Amino acid sequence: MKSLIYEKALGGRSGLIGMLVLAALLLIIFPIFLDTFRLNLMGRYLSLAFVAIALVLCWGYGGILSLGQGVFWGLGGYCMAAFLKLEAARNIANEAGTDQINALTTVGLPDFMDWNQITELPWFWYPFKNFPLTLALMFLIPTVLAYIIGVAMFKRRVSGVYFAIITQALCWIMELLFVTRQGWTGGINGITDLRTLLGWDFMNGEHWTGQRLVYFITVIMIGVCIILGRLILTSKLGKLLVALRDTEDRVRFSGYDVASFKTFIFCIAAAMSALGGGLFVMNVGFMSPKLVTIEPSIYMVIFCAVGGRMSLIGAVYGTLVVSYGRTYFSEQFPELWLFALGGVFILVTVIFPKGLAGIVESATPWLGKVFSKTGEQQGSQPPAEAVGT
Amino acid sequence: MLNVRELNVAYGSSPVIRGVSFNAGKGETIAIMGRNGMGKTTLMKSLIGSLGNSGGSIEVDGVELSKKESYQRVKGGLAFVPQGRQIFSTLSVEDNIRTGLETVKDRRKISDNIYALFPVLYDMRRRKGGNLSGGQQQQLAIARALVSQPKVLLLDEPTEGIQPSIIKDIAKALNEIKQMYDLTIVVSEQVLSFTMEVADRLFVIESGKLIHEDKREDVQEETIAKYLSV
Amino acid sequence: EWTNPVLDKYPTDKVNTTGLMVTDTTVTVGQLHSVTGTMAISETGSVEAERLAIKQINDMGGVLGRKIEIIQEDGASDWPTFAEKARKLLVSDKVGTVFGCWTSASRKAVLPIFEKENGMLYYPTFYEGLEASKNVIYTGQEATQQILWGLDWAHEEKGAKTFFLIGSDYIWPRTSNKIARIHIERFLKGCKVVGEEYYPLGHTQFGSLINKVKLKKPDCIYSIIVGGSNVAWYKQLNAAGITADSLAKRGQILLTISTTEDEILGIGGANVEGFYACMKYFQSLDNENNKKFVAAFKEMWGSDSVIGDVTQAAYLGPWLWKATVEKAGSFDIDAISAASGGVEFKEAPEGYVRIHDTNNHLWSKARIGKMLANGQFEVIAESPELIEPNPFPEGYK
Amino acid sequence: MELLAFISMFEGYTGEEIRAIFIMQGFSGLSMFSVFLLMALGLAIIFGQMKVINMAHGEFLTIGAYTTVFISDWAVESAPGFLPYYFPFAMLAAFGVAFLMGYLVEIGFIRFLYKRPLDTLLATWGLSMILQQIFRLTFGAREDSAVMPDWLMGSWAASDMVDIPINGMFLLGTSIFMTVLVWLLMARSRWGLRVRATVQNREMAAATGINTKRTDRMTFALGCGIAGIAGAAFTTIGSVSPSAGSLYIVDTFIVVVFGGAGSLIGTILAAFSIAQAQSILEFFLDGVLAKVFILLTVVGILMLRPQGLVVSKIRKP
Amino acid sequence: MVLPTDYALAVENLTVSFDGFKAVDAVSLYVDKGELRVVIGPNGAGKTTLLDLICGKTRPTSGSIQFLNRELSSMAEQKIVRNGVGRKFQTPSIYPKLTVFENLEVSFPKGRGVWGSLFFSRSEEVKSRILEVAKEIYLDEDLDTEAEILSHGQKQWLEIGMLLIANPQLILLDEPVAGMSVSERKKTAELLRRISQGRSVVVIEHDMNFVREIADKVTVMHQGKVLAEGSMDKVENDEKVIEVYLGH
Ligand SMILES: Nc1ncnc2c1ncn2[C@@H]1O[C@H](COP(=O)(O)OP(=O)(O)OP(=O)(O)O)[C@@H](O)[C@H]1O
Ligand SMILES: Nc1ncnc2c1ncn2[C@@H]1O[C@H](COP(=O)(O)OP(=O)(O)OP(=O)(O)O)[C@@H](O)[C@H]1O
Ligand SMILES: NC(N)=O
Ligand SMILES: [Mg+2]
Ligand SMILES: [Mg+2]
Repeated sequence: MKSLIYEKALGGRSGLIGMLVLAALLLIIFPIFLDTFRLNLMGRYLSLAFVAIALVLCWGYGGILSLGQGVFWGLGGYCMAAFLKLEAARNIANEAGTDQINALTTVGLPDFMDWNQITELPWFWYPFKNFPLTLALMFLIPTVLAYIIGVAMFKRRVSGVYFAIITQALCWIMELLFVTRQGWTGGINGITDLRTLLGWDFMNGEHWTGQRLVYFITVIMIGVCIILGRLILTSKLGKLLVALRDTEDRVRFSGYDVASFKTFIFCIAAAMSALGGGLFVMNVGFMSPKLVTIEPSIYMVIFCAVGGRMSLIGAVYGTLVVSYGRTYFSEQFPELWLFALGGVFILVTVIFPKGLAGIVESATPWLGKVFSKTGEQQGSQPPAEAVGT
Repeated sequence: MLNVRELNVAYGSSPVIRGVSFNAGKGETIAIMGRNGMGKTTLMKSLIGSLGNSGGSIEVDGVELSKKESYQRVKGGLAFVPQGRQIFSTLSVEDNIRTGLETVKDRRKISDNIYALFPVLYDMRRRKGGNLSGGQQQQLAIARALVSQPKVLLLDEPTEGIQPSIIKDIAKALNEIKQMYDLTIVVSEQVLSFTMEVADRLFVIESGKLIHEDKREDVQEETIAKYLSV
Repeated sequence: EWTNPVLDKYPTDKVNTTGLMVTDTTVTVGQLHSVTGTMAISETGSVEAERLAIKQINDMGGVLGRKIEIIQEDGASDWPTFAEKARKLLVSDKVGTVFGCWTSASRKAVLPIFEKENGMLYYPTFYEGLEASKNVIYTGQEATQQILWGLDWAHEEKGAKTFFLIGSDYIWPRTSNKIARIHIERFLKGCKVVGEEYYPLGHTQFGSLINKVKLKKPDCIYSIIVGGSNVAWYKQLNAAGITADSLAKRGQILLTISTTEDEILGIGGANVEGFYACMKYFQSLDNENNKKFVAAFKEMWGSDSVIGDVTQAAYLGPWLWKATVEKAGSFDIDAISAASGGVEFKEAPEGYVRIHDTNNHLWSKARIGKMLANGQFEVIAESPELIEPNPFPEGYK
Repeated sequence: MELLAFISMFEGYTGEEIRAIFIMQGFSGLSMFSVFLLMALGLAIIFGQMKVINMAHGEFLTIGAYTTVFISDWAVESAPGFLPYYFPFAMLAAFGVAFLMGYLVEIGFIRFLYKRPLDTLLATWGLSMILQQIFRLTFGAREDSAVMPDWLMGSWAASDMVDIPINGMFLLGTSIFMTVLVWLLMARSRWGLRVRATVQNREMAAATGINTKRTDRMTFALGCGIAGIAGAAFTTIGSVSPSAGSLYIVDTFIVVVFGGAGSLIGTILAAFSIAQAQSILEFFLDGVLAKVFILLTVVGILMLRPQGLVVSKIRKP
Repeated sequence: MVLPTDYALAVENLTVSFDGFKAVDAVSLYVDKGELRVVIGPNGAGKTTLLDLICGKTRPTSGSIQFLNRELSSMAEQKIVRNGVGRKFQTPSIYPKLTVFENLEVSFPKGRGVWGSLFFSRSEEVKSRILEVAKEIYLDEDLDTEAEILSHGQKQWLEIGMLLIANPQLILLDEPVAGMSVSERKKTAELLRRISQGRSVVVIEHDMNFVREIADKVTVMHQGKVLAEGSMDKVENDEKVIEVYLGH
């Protein structure tokens, strides 16, 4: 039992230290030194880190590069947003003092439906009136979608670049649907103006009970995902993932149903991403289809790559560094920040294919272990040197 | 014709070829014998330039090639039949052979000699290289090397996975080619019987060093067997 | 070293009771537009116009004796980024006001933040209405101000009876077309809509749409295509043989409310010559205010630059804010919000504008321009009076 | 539901009108096909052959378009007499500039990534950001477009109802010409043989005497150059802005993957079927639903045929 | 309808064609329980393809493959494995990044489902079985070595061990001694003789000395068909076999 928790979940001594360092940073240093605005920004970034962690599992270890991970993230976010929007609509209906509102909106209907001449709540919105059901759907919808995609693709042995491009196409389909079915989804505006959850004013920036609490919940959930990831990776399933990434046929001829393993890890990744999406909505108070488009999905892969695609903890740092870098550079050098960011991507892939985790590892082997320990050997990324002589 | 001096090759920090020197005259066939993992392939690859060498020299016909890229070495007269054949699997048999024509003037025409030597390739010339069986691919690989009209032909375990009769054919073909073109051949092998048919001289490689040399006439089965067994 | 000439009259602790970034000599404002991404095309003009206005105000001595300083943020055509930057401007930078946004989507994303943090936004774009926040001054037209008068013109002056409504697929074109459809079907005698189509922002393949238009032969092609898509749309129309001349032969016209001088710069005047647009402002407006404005704009941003409707509306923002602050004698948001009603700007390039007493939109005129080969408009009609803004129009629901 | 819409579409039209519409829709499908094909040709080489997932492919297209705009602007200002003839030169220049840029990029970092194809996606994404920003700083964020010579404008009235756009025919011509050229180059030339051998096994190709580094560089650059030509051709139907290329990139990848990477015939088939389906569906559904429908179909077919429409059957070792 | 038989493997009338080319053409082959069968034949005769068909990597055009009276020809690969068929590929196919121990552990026939593998634990039973197999394949000293750095011969053995640990009833080996040295060949022959006790083994080989050492019975294939079958002596002296395969 002790070994289960200590060795597997926490990754032994070095893994534990890595977790503690991260926890200290996120739970102590950030909250003390950052103002609410910056802390909230971190919360927002962290809600993307869920996807990066998910990508470590399915891409770094499973070799499944999904360029549509934002879809799952987005579905999670939309589920949460749907619930919050209905609550917001009820609030407005309750508070409705002005004649204007009464005269011009349908009571209890989300505002954007009203703008789109929808007069009655569509049937598939009904489940989102109920919070537990919403939470369940937030995980279920993306996971079931991932399951369908997984079964369909992995059984047919679609892999590598093909899988990547197909998931990208799916991402596009999703974007088109979300953007154009405006009456149902808020279209390109997204679902905005979300403030309370079951009466809890989570957008409140002043008090510990508002945005800061959301931040802490986000951090705790990150921890849960990392531990879950470690448990998976240290199990036999984790080893099989690495094995099938490198030599898929051998795994199949050892009697394993490769497709079901891939589907499993893809579903786990989808569920984790969805959690991130839900928390994102809590951090920012709205959901936007811009985040379900192709570009953010690629960013998510980049977070993962920068952090080190084989490192769960690295994924968190990768997300924070790139996102913060993006914000910082765009504030400081609005003209030049894209050069910096683009340059970093090229540099990381060409010179540091193992990402931050790899850099730390090679700089200080001991620290590197702390940083990237997942109970699994470091991956088989070929070295970056030039081909041939 | 081929003159190798103090060749050193390493993977990262671990040396695999350590100070190998030998020469092979015009029209001579030499064999490098050795067990698995002793460095035969590494030696061959560094001769053709797929692997960089960290010291030493490789001269073909008096021209120093050890600092040149692969393709320049081919122009300098080397040709290579790799272990595992390395056929271009999506190219047709014909196109596979044609890749070897880089060094010659007419880059379209495949000489009839080649097909005479390997008739099966003619029958299969439109088929994709990847769909050939192992033995067929081996013949294709040799053909691909020969069409470049090399001065020195390097063969890495050409009998691996080949049926007995074709091993005999290959031995015959090599001897013919040698006669025909006055070709220098370096062949790495584990199978003694084949080696004895083609080689004029034998070397034994162990842990990256040439530790033994014999003329064919002087070879004693026991000595070689000693080196070749574990 | 700048000293504030009116500091005695307006001491900082009086004009700023809520901790905004106002000092004895400066007031900091935010500018929040996309300078990267797909919307940069349209928003660049707004950035430039606001900068020009601020420079001119500073040259005149600033606001309440304080020089305006700018913190500019890039919304990067990404609504979540807009929200993030809006919050930064309000919470971290505590700016006095923000000039910004272009698309309705970006406005919707920042609106809750402006309301929550009690900030002020001057929003320059023609938009769909259905909104009247005390934290936003809408310096562009809402739907009724742009649409109704234009349709009436098409019907009465050009005899249009059948209309084909076309738009980019988001809330502004959709809402505008909704209002247009209701107006056509309810208020214009014997008129009807023969088609309604939407394409995603950035769409570039209009072959099928053009064929549908050809088939339906509407008297009026009513276009609300936004941003970069415009270029493909007009070029392909042209290539398919639909030009103003060919339309005129059959008694048809093309009327748009989304194509300004900015877009024509990209399309090329030759491709659009003879089509009509309904706006409140054209660069070619012949009045003294506008001549000065155009000259100043070109001096600051180059003689090649053009000015579209939204660009002009953006120019109004800083001036209206200055007037309101001076009227209120305070930078406080609540004071500004309370004082906004009735604030006028007589030097407006479009002629004259005034903030509505209750709904924070502007009274302004509507005009029809005919596109010329040189990328400018010839103004051929103008509403006689200022049109009252009515963001929640009765009878159009 | 949609079926109903489908049928009701035809209400109130004469047979002649409907025939004319089908012809025009067919042609608009053809010009979409040309667009797809031109875009996909370069990528079929870079991605289909070299396996480099070049997310910056769209930006090379943009380079070509800006080159054309630049030359057109120059002609307008300095050599109006040249205006009717400039376009072919602009296409050549577009090829040249994009080729050169591709050449440099290959030397810069692509060459380090041949063994890690998925990683090329990330690096080229970075490249695309950088290129877009360069465009933005050089040409401004606004849309630009080239002035078209008169012979490229207007349409040919095949009948009273049917107008065939001239720029559409020009596009079609260009894309057919380029396709034949690429096919000859890849399948018939010595150079093509080098490319095919190199991309399959660099080490072995070098050992047969092929200068693989040069081949790689030239191949990548050629793919980029073709994207440049596509960019030039597009100025006839659309405009260029810094982010214009990103509009096309996903479509292009889907065409190449759907056709079966590595197969030129497949690419042509894919471009044709996607374009025609899109064009026909678009007429009856709205454009977005048509797109969604087609993407879903493509994804569905790819699941049944994971290697794309045209597969070259090679057994795995 | 195929009737039940006593054979471990009964291949009947098996045909596969690639675009019209019949790589395996109406082959019938019966292997007894406990038999070690060697398949020889010219390059391109269809030997590897035959193994591909049996283990499900390639699907037959027609014909049947009965293994212990179960039809394999439409079974998923992993099902075939779970039914007791192990396949070794021509080039060693192991997990290079895992240690010898882990290679064997991953091949252990428990925890093959998703959930099973998630909760699989390294019990004493597992450990002792791994040790047992490692001894058999001469790798008990190298349990902690990363498979990547094993010698070629050892990799081949490891792959055989990965099959053994699942205790299959039929083992298919494609050229197991290719690239091995003389002494490694000897040890492999021993190993094969040992493991064929109580199970059936089908081996493809070109090394006649090796074949002579291990074969119970030899099948010769040629151009997709069975050319001859019988004891090594009989086959070796068959004029047709000499003609197409052994050479004069
Ligand atoms: N890419 C590599 N990286 C590190 N070490 C290697 C690499 N390739 C080979 N080696 C090592 O170099 C040594 C020599 O290998 P080489 O392939 O040259 O042997 P060989 O004599 O050709 O063996 P075989 O008969 O199996 O072909 C071996 O110990 C091998 O493990
Ligand atoms: N997928 C395929 N498409 C076309 N032809 C194929 C395919 N697979 C195999 N072949 C052909 O089938 C024949 C049999 O091949 P196979 O690999 O089974 O031979 P083999 O007996 O194993 O030969 P070797 O001893 O050389 O390994 C060969 O001629 C080969 O070219
Ligand atoms: N408000 C607009 N035009 O988006
Ligand atoms: Mg070797
Ligand atoms: Mg075989």
